Amino acid sequence: MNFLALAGVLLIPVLSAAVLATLRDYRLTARLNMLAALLTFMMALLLFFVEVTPGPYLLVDDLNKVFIVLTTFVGFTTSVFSASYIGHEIDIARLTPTSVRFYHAMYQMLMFAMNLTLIANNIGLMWVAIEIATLTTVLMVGIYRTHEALEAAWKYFILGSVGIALALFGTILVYMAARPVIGEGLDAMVWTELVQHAAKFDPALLNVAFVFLLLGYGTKVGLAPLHAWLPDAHAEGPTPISAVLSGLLLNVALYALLRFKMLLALNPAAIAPGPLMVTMGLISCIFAAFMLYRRRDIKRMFAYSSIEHMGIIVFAFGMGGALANFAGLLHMTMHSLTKSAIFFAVGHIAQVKGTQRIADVGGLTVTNPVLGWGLVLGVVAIAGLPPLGIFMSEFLVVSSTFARAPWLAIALAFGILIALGGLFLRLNTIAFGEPRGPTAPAEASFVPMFAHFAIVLMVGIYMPPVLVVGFQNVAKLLG
Amino acid sequence: MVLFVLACVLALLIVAALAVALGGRPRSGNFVYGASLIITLALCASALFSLISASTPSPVVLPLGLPWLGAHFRIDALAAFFLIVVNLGGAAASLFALGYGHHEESPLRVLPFYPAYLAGMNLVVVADDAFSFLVSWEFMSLTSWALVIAHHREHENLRAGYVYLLMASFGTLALLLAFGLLAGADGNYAFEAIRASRPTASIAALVLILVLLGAGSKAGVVPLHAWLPLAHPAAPSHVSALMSGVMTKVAVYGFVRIALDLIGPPVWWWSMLVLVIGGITAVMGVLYALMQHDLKRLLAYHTVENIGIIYIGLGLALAFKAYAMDFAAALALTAALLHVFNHSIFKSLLFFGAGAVLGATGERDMEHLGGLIHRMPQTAFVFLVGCVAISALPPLNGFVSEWLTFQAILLSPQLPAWGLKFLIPAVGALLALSAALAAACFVKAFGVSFLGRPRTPAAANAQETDIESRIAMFFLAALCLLAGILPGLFIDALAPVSTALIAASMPHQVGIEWLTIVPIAESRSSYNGLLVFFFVAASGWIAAFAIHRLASHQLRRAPAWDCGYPDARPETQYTASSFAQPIRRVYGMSLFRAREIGAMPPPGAMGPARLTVELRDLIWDYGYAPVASFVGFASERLNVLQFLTIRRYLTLVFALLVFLLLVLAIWP
Amino acid sequence: MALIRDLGFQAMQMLLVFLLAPLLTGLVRKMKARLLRRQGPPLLQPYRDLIRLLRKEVVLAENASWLFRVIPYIVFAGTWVAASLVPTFRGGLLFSWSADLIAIIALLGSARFFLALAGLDVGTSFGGIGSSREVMIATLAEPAMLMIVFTLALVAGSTQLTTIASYMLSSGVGLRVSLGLALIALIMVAIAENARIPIDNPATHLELTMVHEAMVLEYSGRHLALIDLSSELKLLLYISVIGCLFVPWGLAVPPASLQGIAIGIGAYVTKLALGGFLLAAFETSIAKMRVFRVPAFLGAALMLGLLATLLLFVSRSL
Amino acid sequence: MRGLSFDIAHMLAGSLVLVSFMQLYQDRLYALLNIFALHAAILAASVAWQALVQDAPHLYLTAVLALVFKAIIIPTALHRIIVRLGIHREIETVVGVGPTMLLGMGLVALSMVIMLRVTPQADPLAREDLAFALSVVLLGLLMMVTRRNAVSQVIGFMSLENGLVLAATGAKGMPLVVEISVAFSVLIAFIVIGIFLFRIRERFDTVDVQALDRFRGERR
Repeated sequence: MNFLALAGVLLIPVLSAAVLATLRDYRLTARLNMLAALLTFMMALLLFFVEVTPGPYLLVDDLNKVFIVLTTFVGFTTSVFSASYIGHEIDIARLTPTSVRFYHAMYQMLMFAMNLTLIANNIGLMWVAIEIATLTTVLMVGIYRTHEALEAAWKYFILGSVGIALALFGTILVYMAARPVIGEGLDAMVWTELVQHAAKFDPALLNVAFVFLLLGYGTKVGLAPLHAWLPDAHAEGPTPISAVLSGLLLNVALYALLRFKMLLALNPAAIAPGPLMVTMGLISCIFAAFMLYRRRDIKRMFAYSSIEHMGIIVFAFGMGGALANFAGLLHMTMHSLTKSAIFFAVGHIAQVKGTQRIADVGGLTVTNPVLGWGLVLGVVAIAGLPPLGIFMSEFLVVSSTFARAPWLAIALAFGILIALGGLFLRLNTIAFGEPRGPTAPAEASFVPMFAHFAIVLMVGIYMPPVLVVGFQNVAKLLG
Repeated sequence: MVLFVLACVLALLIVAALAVALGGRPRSGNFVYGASLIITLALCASALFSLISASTPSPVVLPLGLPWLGAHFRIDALAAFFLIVVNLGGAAASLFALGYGHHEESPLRVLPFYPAYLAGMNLVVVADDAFSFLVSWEFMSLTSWALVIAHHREHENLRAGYVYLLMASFGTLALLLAFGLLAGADGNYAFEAIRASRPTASIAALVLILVLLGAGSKAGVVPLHAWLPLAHPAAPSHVSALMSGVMTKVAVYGFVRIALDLIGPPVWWWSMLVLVIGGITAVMGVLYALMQHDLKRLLAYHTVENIGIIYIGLGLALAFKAYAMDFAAALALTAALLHVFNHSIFKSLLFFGAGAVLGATGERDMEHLGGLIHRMPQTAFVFLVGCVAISALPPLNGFVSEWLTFQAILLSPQLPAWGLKFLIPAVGALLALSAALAAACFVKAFGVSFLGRPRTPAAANAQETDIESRIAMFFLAALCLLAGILPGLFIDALAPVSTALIAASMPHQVGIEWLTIVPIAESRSSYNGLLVFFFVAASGWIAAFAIHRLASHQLRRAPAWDCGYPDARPETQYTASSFAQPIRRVYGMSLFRAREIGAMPPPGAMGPARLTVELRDLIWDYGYAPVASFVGFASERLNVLQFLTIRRYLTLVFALLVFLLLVLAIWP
Repeated sequence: MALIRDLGFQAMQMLLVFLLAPLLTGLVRKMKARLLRRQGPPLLQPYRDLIRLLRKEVVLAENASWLFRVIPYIVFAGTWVAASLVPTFRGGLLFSWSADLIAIIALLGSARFFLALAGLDVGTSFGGIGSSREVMIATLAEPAMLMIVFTLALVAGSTQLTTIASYMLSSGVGLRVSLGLALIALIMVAIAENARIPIDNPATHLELTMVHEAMVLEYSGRHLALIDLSSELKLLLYISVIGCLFVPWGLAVPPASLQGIAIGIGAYVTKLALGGFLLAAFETSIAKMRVFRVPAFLGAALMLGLLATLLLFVSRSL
Repeated sequence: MRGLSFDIAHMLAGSLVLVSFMQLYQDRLYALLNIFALHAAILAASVAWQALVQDAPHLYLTAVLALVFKAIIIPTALHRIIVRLGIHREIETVVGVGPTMLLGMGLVALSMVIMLRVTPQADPLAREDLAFALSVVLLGLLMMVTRRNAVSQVIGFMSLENGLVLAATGAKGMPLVVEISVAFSVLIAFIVIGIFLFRIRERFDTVDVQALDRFRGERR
């Protein structure tokens, strides 16, 4: 039974991708896409209740159990959103039916790649899965075939491939470090083996490996100097893809980075990964916060907000310690739920107002109240204001850091405050004031958006114990 | 008791949710305000009961909030007192809103957030661990931000909301850092644990400075006050009454809870910091108020002055506590808390009056009002009572708390610290100056807007407000008079609070005959509000009776004498800026760079001469504008990074890789 | 029995104050005329003016509100109560425990508050000039007065007038610099508060100079009588405060015999006459100041008061 | 035998680094393509030699794969693209050849220093191989950074991937899965690039990355 669940999580997306590639009518494929995503989510839920012995290729432990469920859930809600989104895009002829068939297939391939990354035990397999995820998203970002979309896709491809190449080199170095201790062949690539013997690896090799891995997977996480692809990919790609990119792909890349951080944490001779991650996290948080002020495109603004939040998360994991790690894990889940919900709202806004330029969108709470207040709730959540979940994680990170390293906490708080300023400066023009642009009511599904906000609000007030226990022992694991 | 309060808070949140559901229908306003009125009254009664019965505080832990900590709630004497203040203001505002609410043109933007705002404030006072304290603190700011931008069509309301939210978040982050310090690295955030672990002197000092930033910015202490006069007038009047009268008090609660309760024994130089800030806030606040001609902005700026007075009281309490002069500390703390209570009453009353005027005339600018006493006699009377109370004039409550603060100042020569010996007289002078300026400010506010002749048609045919508003205002006016006449009752009610915080309280007042209040000793000083009021009333009655019997009764109406050339045009009257002109010449030249530019028409031309007054807000120009321009400058410079070519991005990646490899190469 | 006796003394005090006030003003006017080698109005002229005004009819402005008609009574009541709380011939009055020096100043403050409102009520520019200047003067005079009260309270250890007076009588006070400064500040504040020459000219109706007169321009008949009486009472109050605090000799101690009371009244009357004479002499010897130099004058008073308080804060003996 | 096999592997890896240097030197597209073909050929030889030394038959497959695709098919395809786009005459280096070569030398020195810190008990072949692989990767990255033309950037990227294959084959006993996947991804990557080039060609009439940049999103 347990193997069935594991297989299901991988096979359903692959098979559905193949089936979707053949069908023509986009309404059917959209519904099939939703069905497949729902089934995968069911399988992922199964994983929660079943004990899976880690095989050479696949592994299910506390760390990825939560992320598998999160990824498949957000994948499902995004598919629900993309059904109505794609339907509308075809009505206004921004997408041709053929490319949509191609789109749904790629969507399922992306789901397969992300699930594979999460449950891969073999670091090589994990790298391949991320490579597939990058390639599929590159194709989907370029789906609109406009100049900006192509430029964004090309930039994403070049930077992504260079990042992936560096990550591969890092993986090879890890293998080289493991080979004298564990012996040749498959075992030297299996993560569970690596964790047991990490203390005996050659520290110098591990350091170089971690540098390459940090840069390789760091590019996929969107940390500051390596972030260039993220804003354009979000702005020019279709909104469901921005939601998946921001909500899931960044988390998956960071998950891979965390796997390797565990290795390094276990080897005392190697350099401590903490300070490296803290500096990169801080730089990207403050940098992205300042970039929010000059944005004129709504999706690009929220892309920078994702960079800022990834900076905070990497900062939290860099700080280490049970409290900060717990906060980092919580922040990852909350951020992916909130950011994808915001992108659902932004998608509908772009469709209703026919443009993504902030200057042309105004008085949303007057013309489409539900959408407007949904966006306000989203921005309130992403800015880290209470009742919602992100405040709890920011509270834990800032207060636990202040006791140990006051200046870092002050810098982080400064970054959060600047980001809040930028977000609300733009929200004032978008959601309030005199309505601008067309005022047709948006016929769209708000269910996924408000479902996400409900979960974030619930976790902000009362965290279910199963989530707490899961995060706590992972936090100890992360060191 | 705590569970009852939490149940009421939950009820308020449910009312808020219902308000969203049935927001559209016309009667929804009455439902929401009626429900919150009932709930706040219940809360106020239970808090009063728990304060008087001084029952032992029984903490309650709910499984919400931080998973391993849970949410702690506790009502001790301090919390009970502030619960009374919050819910009294809330009840009055809800009663006022029952009538005033009909003016609201977009009820759906006000109704859902109003009960949530009340719930947030109650939660802050009841919270007993850092996380739930900060969650309710920021939830309070969030709901009030939503209320401030209820009229989002005017751009300056949006700007006010934006500045407000930024300052609120700055305050919350400061408090967050303070709690981070108090809780330590392993994060025991419960107030019990914080009290148990005594922080070292340096940490305590840093926490105090952070709390001054955090709670101070929410209360509106001078350098951090800039958002208050923007945000408070922007909200609907009953909400601005709540914000000015009640939210600033919750901010004072936050400061008292941390500075006097959690940090532990104070160091003497802390009080110098608080006193200096209090003194400057008091004088600057009232000077700003004097320069305004928008009624609600004037009241908002004046809140800053009263917060200054409260902080002076708290500073004195800290100073006395540092030298273990417990009786003096109890006197100073009771003075400050009594002023908290008094201010929440008369500031709400004044904002209701301003709201009634706004509702009747649609005008907030005093230059467009005038002569309202004829059209709105009852509102005028009640507003007059509020003005007399806030100017700290004898029969009413404003004078009592100011008198107690003066008595506390007179006790301070025994403090050995040299710094305090020079600082306290100066702060005493500042307090006296701000009291006198307050009287000037409210002569202007009442005189220009209610007396004289109506300056615009809107003021000419204003109608008296509805009955609920008047009931609320008369209730608060009566409370002002009661607190002024029988201060002994209120001082004894505050005794458990000061015993909780300073382990000493003022001598028992009710026992003293003739209901006089004696702060320290009979010989030292005493004041009897009732007797003074009775004495003045009696002598006034005697004079009236004597004149009624002896003097003539004839009375003739005629055009105003005006030294022989009567000019009935309203323009000849004194306006708000002309009334403040002498004071502006005295104080305004240096503080606001006030300049009067007279534009005379060219000789022979028949155009009118124009006199414009130019005021500059130095704190905004040198405090807030540079920060905004820095952020703009930084974001402009960094924006270049968005428009590089792919090759340059690759260079970035390449440079980072080479740098990290170099670090590895040089690593020891 | 003691209660009735105290009530009797309190009533006597109120009556004495009520009667002597116009006499004092008449005395001052007489003295000034004499110094200017003029005949001057008879001593009892103020009484005749008051009676004349009481009989005349009241001419009210069209848009004067109910407040305009109530204010004279409030102002008179406030000033009269304040005057009757200051010990004149005998300390330890019954009601003196209900309000100390700060409360008395505040009572005068509320009287001034309502008077300023009266100025604004009719909506003439003169009322506005009077009120705005009066209020500006008050913003400096009141803090100076409070600083003087601080000085006295720090010296005598209490803000109760009777306690201060008895302390001043006792040997413990000695010659102190701070008390000297306080006396000068108190005199300056008294001149400003009573609208005497350097600040405001009580006799003139010249628009540019008048402050107090401008506020009461629109009053007539019985209302004007009350206003004049209360300003006379205020002058008497300030002189009796100076007398009681700085020249306390002759003040009867509470369990005083009849003979003590007589000495007290005699001393008090002589103090009033001396005060009136000094005021008249001072007024004739100085010209009126421009209105915008008044803040400098009162600022000096505030600084003196602050300096005095500072000295006392620094050391007990100064 | 031990010494000879090590020397030959060492010589092949060294020559790969040398060819990477030659690539940096070129500023004509045609010459660049030919050098890249040579680069791929040497890689194939090195992989084949590693297969012989480690007697791991699967490496032969990779060597053939590398030779056929990277040495023959890709250069010819790129050659035809260059002719169709008519961009063979442009000189598009960003930094002069001198400084680029100096920077290359620095990078190789850096990778040597880093790899020398690896403890000697790991067999020397792995250490040497890694040093060379790291230098090829860094040189490939340097080439991408100093070229404006999209095609030359792609070639830089390809030489970077060659470095990876060298490192992968250097690691004895690395399971086959990785090698195939490396090749697999290179192929996919190349196809995608091709599609893009054509699409880019179809849209912008030129392949100069500079032209692409004018269409950046959100005009400044």
